[in-house]
Amino acid sequence: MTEQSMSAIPGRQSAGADVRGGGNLLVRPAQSADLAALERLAGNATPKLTNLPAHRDRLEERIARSARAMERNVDFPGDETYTFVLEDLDRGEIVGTASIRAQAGAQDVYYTYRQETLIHASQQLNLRHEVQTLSLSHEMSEVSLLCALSLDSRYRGTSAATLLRRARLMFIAQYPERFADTLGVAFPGYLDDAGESPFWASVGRHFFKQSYHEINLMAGVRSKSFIAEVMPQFPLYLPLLTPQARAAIGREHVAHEQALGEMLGEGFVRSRHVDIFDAGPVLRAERARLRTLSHCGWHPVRIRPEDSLPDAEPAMVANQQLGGFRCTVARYALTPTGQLMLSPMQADLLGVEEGRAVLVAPLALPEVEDALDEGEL
Amino acid sequence: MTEQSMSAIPGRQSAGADVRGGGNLLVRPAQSADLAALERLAGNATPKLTNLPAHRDRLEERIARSARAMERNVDFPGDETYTFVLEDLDRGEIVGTASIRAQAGAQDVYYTYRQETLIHASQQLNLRHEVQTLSLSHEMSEVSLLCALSLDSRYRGTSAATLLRRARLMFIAQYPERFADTLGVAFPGYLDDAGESPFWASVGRHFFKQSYHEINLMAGVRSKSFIAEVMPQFPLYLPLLTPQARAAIGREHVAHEQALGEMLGEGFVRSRHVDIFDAGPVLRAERARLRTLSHCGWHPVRIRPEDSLPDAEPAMVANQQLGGFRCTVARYALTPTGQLMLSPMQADLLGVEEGRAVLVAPLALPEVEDALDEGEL
Amino acid sequence: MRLRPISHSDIDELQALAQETGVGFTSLPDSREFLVAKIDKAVAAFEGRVPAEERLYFFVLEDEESGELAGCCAIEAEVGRETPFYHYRVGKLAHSSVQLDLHRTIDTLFLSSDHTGDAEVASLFLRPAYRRDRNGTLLSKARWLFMAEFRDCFPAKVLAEMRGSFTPEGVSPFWECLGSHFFPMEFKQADQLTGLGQKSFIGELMPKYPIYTPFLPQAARECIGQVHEHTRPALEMLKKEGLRWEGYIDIFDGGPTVEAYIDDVRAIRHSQSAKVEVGDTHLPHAERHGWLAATTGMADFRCSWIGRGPDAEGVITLTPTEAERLSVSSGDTLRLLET
Amino acid sequence: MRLRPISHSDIDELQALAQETGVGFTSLPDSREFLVAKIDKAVAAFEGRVPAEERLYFFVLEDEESGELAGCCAIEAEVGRETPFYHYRVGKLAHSSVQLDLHRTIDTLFLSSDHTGDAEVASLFLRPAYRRDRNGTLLSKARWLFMAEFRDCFPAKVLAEMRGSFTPEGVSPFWECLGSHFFPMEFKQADQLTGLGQKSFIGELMPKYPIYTPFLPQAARECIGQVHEHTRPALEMLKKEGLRWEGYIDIFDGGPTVEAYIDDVRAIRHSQSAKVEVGDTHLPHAERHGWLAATTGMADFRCSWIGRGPDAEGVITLTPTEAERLSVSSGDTLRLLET
Repeated sequence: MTEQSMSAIPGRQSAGADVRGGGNLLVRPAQSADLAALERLAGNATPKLTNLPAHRDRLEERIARSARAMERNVDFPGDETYTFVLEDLDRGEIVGTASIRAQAGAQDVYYTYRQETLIHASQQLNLRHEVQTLSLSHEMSEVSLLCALSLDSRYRGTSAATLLRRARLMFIAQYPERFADTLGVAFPGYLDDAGESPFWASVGRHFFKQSYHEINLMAGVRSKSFIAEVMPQFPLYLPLLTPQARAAIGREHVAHEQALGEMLGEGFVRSRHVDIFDAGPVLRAERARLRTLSHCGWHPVRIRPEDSLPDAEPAMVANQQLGGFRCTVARYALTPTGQLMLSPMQADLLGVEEGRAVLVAPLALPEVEDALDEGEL
Repeated sequence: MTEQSMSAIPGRQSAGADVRGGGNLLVRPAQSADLAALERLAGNATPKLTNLPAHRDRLEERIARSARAMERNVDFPGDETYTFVLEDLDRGEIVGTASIRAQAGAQDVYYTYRQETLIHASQQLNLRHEVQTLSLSHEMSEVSLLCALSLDSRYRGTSAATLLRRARLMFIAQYPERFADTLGVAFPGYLDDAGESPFWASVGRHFFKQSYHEINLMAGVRSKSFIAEVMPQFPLYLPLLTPQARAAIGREHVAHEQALGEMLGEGFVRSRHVDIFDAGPVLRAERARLRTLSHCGWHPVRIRPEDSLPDAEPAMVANQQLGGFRCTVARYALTPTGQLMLSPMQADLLGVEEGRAVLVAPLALPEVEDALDEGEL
Repeated sequence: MRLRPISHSDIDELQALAQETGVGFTSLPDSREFLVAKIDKAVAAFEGRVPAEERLYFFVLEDEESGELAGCCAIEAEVGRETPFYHYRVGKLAHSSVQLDLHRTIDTLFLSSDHTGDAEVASLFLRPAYRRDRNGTLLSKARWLFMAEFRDCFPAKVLAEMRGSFTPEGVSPFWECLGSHFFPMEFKQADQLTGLGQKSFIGELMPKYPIYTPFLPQAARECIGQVHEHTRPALEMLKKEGLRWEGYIDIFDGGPTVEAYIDDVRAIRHSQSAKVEVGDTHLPHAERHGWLAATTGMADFRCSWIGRGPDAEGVITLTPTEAERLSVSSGDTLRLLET
Repeated sequence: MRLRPISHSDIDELQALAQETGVGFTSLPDSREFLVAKIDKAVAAFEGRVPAEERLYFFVLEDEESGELAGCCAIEAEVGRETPFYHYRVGKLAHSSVQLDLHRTIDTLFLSSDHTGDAEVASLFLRPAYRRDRNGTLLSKARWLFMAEFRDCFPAKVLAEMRGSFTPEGVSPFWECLGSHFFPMEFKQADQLTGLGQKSFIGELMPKYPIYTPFLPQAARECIGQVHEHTRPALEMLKKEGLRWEGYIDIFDGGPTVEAYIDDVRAIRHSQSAKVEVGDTHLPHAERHGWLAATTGMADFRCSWIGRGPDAEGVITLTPTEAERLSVSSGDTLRLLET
């Protein structure tokens, strides 16, 4: 077989100049040895993440929890949390982490505010008046949640970010029984120039003596049952909130704008739900509708010398091992018979030999046809 | 072209022995002359229908309203109601009627009860307790509603029932701008042997002095603003309702079991919503997911002598005229180049000449792959 | 000056009164048709032609010399029987968490019709020219004597709605921050519709879920249970009778509704019966009115100030003028209240 | 017999009492640790070592001859300050429609913590052997004298929670029809947890939306505001003092909470001060106890029956035994109540 007979999948766009071969980036399950790196990443997250507290014991527990989940036989989603790290092999550093909660509300209820519109109509006055409310909801408790992503800022906007974010979908694609049919992603909400949440200032503040940051921290490290006890039980009328709070509803933190755009491109849509503390947006999608899941495919591995690999579009490539899950970026270089060509180093990285099948999905998302909101909002 | 060269669409199942040629049944918009027939159909409906009151003035208004809707240019769904009749041309009788409300809550709010599950979790007692509720909702107000179907009982279970029910989808397929993306169908709820609604006996009765049948009638002929004023505003806890009432939630009237089954086959799914008076089920579907809409297609007409038409699977055939809408049952007999063969009588019935395109959909629904509830319930 | 039930012949004078009451006194609009109906209803009530729970007793204060009407007041026997009667009730909801070591109660406004079936004293208006000689006290307290005399015609509780707090520009901060979001109209219009008893729009448009008061701006929160400065003296008078604010406020302006068990109202507890003896024209007469006297008939009820109290034997001696004013003669019974 | 603050040395006797109270008296569990803490808390309260709003005054009735404890009772200065205090409030919601010519109010149970900050009289228990000689009245009314004497230490209102209605088999129909659907446990367990002050499960599991009473079966509706038959005499005694049911009920058994403004309580209004004069051993002594006397110190508070009332000059003459029982001597002041 000559090089000429090798073909890349046509029609895909380039994912940016930073991807060279791709063998230098690897997503894999977190291990005990990653603890210090996780702690650093949690501490550097912008803004701080509720579900990734920079708390050594919690992070240690998190890693152990993830390892247990990977070892167990799981037939349906439960209280598993899978934690991954992104390793830059060139630097020999852990530069990112991300998790999947198999069921958002498995241990506790996962509370969100659901945006609703009430219609008040008066026959007497012959008018109809719409009033918007936020209702405390646990509807999102059943979804599998992509969460706790933190990335070394030097990698922001690169294919490393994409790999870290979407490698989780490559994992989900292989173990559908471990996850819900619906996936969710919660983005940190808008903070003002002073780093304060206008939504919290108008809502949560009245109910807690702790500050937004304290509560966020507590929500991360402790049981969340306090939310049901302390937050208002009845729907909130939007017209009674401050204009600043209303403007923050469903608005993401500026540092996450790009990530949110990418998730919309992936096929997620904005749901009616927002975070109860900062009103950050919660996206959701039927798993089947996500681009990564609908565009990924199995290919047998063909190992070829590094220098004979054709220059095809970049792709995410994942092996078939649960606890030994590996996902990296390689070229979507297929032989005419559909084998994926990998360098010996890449094969080694993924722990695959020739003939083993790997899951491959293009790194660049195909054009979005219908990233609308499905009438949900 | 020989008869041998004519082909029917393969792989479709027979829709029952009662369909012979099909030229004897016609669905068309209701006209003033149909008033007496409509009144009879409304009076004979089992059970009586809220949205088809046997009230001459209302029915007259209904016909006029439908005619106006057909004449107007409509760019998006509003307060139009389209009323159709089913004519048995052999008998020369109107034997059925059915309507589409372009927007279920256009004039009034369309209230339903939404089934919800609340999670009560106690950290103190380390337990988690689910409680089901019914919440007054107007979320279904935006859907287009298939409603007010009444069929002469002699035709129940025949292809006439199917035609009447689904001809509306053939209409919707042609005028998508007039209808919402989501369609709903509300089925009459379960009544006990005494003809009483156990749900009403447990719920509505406490709030009205009128009986279930009186209120149902009022809801049909008058503004429904009283519902918001009189029905309980706060969610109802299911455990507090009688067992009979709980068992009736989402259960259809026995006379509508078959019809409901057919609508599920069409692609509708049970929503979380039920009727506020009798807890009858409300089905819904994205328009695009309905079998009739995804399996219908345009075909030019080829007129052939009656006796030379091949014996193909039955199909619904509709013309392209808005106010002159006609839908009948014919054979899905296509020429090799895709023309639909109709008898001169059928063509005349539809008001089409050779070369005009008609919309055709199989009368028998294809096998249902996923008539599950989309996780909605 | 004497207080008596309104009669059909009062219509012209009543309309003159209605024109004078002006904005904010929504129960007496300047509409002859409305006023005629109101008089009809009141006359039927005093004559006992309607069931006790449906009666609206409407009184006028008459200058018996000029024949002019000086003011009016009313008692509704049981509110909320014909049209719904709404309040916000300020309630407390506990929000606590052992885990957070947090325990607080949040004030919350609940829409309620708890006062359905209670009596209401209302519609008190006194023409400015007559705001002297304790005429206002007569108008206000005569109602307690009426209720004491016809105790069986009234339920357990009585309430009075007090006008809420407004800015000098006549704006209700409570309305601006709350009602205006739900009622697409001016305060005045909402208030007028309510005054006319056309209240179905309230049930239709009112927020159905409780309102957490911390979400209201301070200006609105400060209106909760506060009265209009002009209403303060009336509130003080009612408080002295034992009426208290139990947390119910007007849904539009946030003004307090004060209430009491009728049997606890001081004027009712302390009123006493006395036999009339019509005596000398020159009886001693206190300089300041200190005793109220009311007759014991319903249709011909009269109440006025008299110059002195009863003697130790429970006999009240009246001057002929006083007796005439009250339409009583020796041997009749009067209900007296020192005040 | 005399009532006095509990002291540390009462622990054994208190535990004996706790063993006797039995089921349904959840505030006095048979747990030495709990009781020791309770005494500590009470002693600190009487000694003024905790802020007024946090005090739990726990009294015992002592047979000063045998040294035995005959019973106990308590006053909580302000409920709901440390753990949330819940009730259902029976409210009315208007459901009316002009169009349907329909107007009714629907009774609705709202979860509320409205009584947060009110005082509570509670934990009254009298050993069966001592249920004679008006000892129960002494236990109950001594608390009013205490509150009258230390009025500044209490808020505006006082309440008492009454045990609800149960079937002869000890089943609460209200619990069966309502609470049992939300609290996956036995009534007894829920009641005990509450008695121990471990109430966070209530906020966690309680239905948050109002309950429309028409949805409750008749047996449950009939429990709303009804007391256990054994509680009826206690309720009557409180009603005579002016406490009323204002629509608040226990969330578990539906029993009524009665309440009053402290200043309106009859025993508090009618109690009077008198100077003590210790006199002859053979003073006249009423056959039936008619006068209660209480001392004026908090830490050494005493209350007992005495044989007679004060004279016209406000002097109360005591026998040496009575004086000793109350630990007073000539010249001291007592607060007296005829009852």
